[in-house]
Amino acid sequence: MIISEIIILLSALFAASVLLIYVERKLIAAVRLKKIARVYGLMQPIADAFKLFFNETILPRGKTQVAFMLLPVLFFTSIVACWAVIPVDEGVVLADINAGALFLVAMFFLSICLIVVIGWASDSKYAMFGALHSVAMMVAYELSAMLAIVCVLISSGSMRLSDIVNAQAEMWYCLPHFPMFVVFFIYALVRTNCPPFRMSESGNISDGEYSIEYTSVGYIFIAFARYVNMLLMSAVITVFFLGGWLPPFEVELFLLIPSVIWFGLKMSLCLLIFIFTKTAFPIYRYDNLVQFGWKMFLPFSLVWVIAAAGYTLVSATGKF
Amino acid sequence: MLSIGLNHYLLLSAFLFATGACGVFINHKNITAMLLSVELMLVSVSLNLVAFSCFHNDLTGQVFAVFILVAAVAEAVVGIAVFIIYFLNHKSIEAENMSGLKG
Amino acid sequence: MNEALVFYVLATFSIISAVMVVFSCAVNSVLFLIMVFISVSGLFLLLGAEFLAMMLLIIYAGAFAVLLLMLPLMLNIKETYQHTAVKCSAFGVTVGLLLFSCLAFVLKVKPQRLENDVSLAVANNVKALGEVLYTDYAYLFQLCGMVLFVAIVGVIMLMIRNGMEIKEHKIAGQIIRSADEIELKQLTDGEK
Amino acid sequence: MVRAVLKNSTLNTMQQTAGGGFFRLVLEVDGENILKATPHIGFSHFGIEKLIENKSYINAVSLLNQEYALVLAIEKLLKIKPSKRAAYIRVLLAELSRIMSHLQTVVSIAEGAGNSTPSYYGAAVQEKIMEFLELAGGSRLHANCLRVGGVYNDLSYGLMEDIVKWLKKDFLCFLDNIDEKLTEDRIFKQRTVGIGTVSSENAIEWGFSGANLRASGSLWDLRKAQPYDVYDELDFEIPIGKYGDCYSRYLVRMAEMRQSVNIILQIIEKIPEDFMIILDDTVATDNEKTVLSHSSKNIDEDYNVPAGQCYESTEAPSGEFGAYLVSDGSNRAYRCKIRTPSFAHLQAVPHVLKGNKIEDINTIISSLGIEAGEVDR
Repeated sequence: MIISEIIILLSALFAASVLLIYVERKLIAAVRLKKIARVYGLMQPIADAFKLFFNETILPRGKTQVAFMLLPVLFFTSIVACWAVIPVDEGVVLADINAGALFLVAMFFLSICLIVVIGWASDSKYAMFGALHSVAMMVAYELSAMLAIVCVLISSGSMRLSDIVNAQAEMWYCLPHFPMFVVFFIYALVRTNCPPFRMSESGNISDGEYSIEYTSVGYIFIAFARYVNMLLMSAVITVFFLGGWLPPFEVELFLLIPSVIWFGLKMSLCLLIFIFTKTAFPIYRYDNLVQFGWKMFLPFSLVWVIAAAGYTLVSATGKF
Repeated sequence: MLSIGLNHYLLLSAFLFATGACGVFINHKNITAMLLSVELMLVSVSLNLVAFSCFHNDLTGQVFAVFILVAAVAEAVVGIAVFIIYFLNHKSIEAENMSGLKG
Repeated sequence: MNEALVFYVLATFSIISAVMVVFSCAVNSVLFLIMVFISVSGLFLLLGAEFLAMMLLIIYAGAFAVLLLMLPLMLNIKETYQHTAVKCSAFGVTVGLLLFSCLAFVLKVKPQRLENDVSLAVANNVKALGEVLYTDYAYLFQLCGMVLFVAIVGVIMLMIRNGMEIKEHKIAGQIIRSADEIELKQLTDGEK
Repeated sequence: MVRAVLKNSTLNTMQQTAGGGFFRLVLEVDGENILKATPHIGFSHFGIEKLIENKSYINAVSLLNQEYALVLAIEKLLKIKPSKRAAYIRVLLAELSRIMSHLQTVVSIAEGAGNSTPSYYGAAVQEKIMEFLELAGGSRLHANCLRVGGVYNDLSYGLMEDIVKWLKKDFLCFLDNIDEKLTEDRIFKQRTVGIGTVSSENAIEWGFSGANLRASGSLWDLRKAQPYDVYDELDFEIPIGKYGDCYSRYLVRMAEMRQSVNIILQIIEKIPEDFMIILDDTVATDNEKTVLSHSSKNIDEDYNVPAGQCYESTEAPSGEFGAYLVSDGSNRAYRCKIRTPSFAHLQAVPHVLKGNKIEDINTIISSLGIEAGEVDR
């Protein structure tokens, strides 16, 4: 039973990320006035996949070969594992555990740790450099993003994700917690490597992402993990701030539309913003980014957490 | 054997603790390995506490496990910072050479 | 039955990893330590301590392991001196064995009076833990915060170093600059 | 933390320059900061000077602006001057390729700052300019239209009108768009303002020229200072920057593109309606009226250049481009030395990069307009 559910989840993720790759290419090409290859550019992802499959696998020479081969799979797993607790509809979730939000956070941290290890296992100065960069950036925003989640938890009073969604029936949390919504959205941009919050693609050495040493299947896993991560972050934003599967208003017409569709619509809205930021903005420099995370976002989210907790306390007890 | 009792957890935690203690002696020249071994011992202690708390239906054990977590992290972070400073100044962090830290 | 199976798997996993932590070199031992953390957090889940399990993953495997990983990576520690002294490893193993046998012996002789099979304390572990933590142990909890705060300040103080020749930029100044600094000039005959 | 790891570790990188050439950049970094940067050149060295010395004069073909100085030098040795119309056509094509080059630099600054979208738009514009050059000279990249004593051919019918129409309608609109999206962009400013500053004195000491020198605040332009061809008949202004950082260099290039448009529009008005391209008597043939046969004659038949030496320099897009020519009276140069601006700019790279962040390398190098192919020659 559980195995069939896992298979369904995995194949849905696979289909969604293939679709995402295609749509991303189309949109970026449209923005950049690029010509699309024949058959609406459909053959290009397939050709890319073939090319990657038949690439020669290049392994580092040192002692890290086993880790090098194993890590992309682990990285992919750590991101896919998050999907286990994400409810796409009332009851449509692999495991609706009590501490769902905590589980998500744990998996976020685990994937960060894995990035460092990937940088190490690549046995190359440049991969290591890229890994340290990515990790330093993610950690700088991680804490404030976690505080944003804490705000949501305070308001909803539960760590179960489906409870959090149901608690937003009256008002989505992106309205009362708007600054935290922004903070979390930027964190999502950082995690999904979208400008203006990421390493550039511009042939610079420091962009050297952690995955530069990977070819063939290892790279496929990492690249897929990236797209699944984009899907995941948009789903997490939807669950925490955009009211999950709930329609925006309790109008008859809106209620007619299945709630899964609402979830998908909100997710694709986030994804669209992710994709368009890729083309629209220059990229902040690394040190500006990290300073921004630690010096602005962290104190601000701390203050917001205290304010949210105070408000919840006052409204619950009715006195100061 | 089929039902898992408190004893099993305690044995496991004892083993982890012993391994940690063992590691401190074996890697007595390598200060990072010593730090890792100490972390291992701390984890075994919190496993112990959590096992007790669950089998006795008392949350105090878990509360103290939280405190152990805090202490471990604070200790390790400061320790790592000291190592790095020491490395930058002395170009090595072998425990044997660290006599300079004496008063 | 299922629970026992999970326990044994996780226990074996953690034991092997723990041994490898001690007997392998720099980065590998950190990786094995992470494996120990993961398996122990699985054991915590088995015990019903959800909150601690997640915290162990978040704090140890996420934040702390990243730090530990960076240590050997950054410092380029030479690993030549490891495992050279057979004498001390023999000593270490002896100490470990002694310690383990003592602990095991204590377990053996002490009757298990306290044991009962209520493995799940409360339905919502996080909530229950929070209620205890914020009432009975509120001051201790505050103290924990203080400890962490002092650690943060201490680490930052330790790591601040200056004397580097770095070009600093004031962001406000950068943004104020406008595009009309460009002057259009004619080259006069005198300057030719 | 990061500081400790990469303490003085050396990174060995291939730095891609704006146009696609490569040079090797060995970096000594301390964490994020560059302690020392050493450019190693020679990856795209093909010995153009020796090639020129071993071929007859007419076989030296290069990019238009680079060809210009050589052509002027040979003309000076031959003591000939192109006809008015040919000179105007030369200036027009030179300004068109200046626009192309500046555009490349501007979009690669944007790309160094992390936004690669402008380069796609820039590529479309460049393609259009290359079409014009192709119509003028017959080949796209190496617009092979400058000749000693004139140009390859007269501009084809209606080409000038097309150029004017395109410049007025599309190109200025494109520049406004870039201004709107990039110049006032907050992040772009944060990536360029105050980065890679070169003071006016340093710029002169390091032998800067062209837009980089002007961005540091020095008023210098060869087109005005020692006008060649018909630049003295044209009325244009020299944009001067203030601070000498990446942003100033970017702004100066943007302003120069507008000035180039201005120049081209003037050329279109002033150009004489005289279809002949007249060579001086020394190389002229009988039938001066027919341009086509004239140029083919020219190609078939090598010409000897009187012995002597001279140095001629032009204001190429990236700076002063000079050709020093020694002739021994035969049909090939005895010695040809080419002075490229990028080579002079490259020597400033270690000084400019020092103390900056690794991520700024791309912005700085592309804002200096350094071209690996031009450095190596």
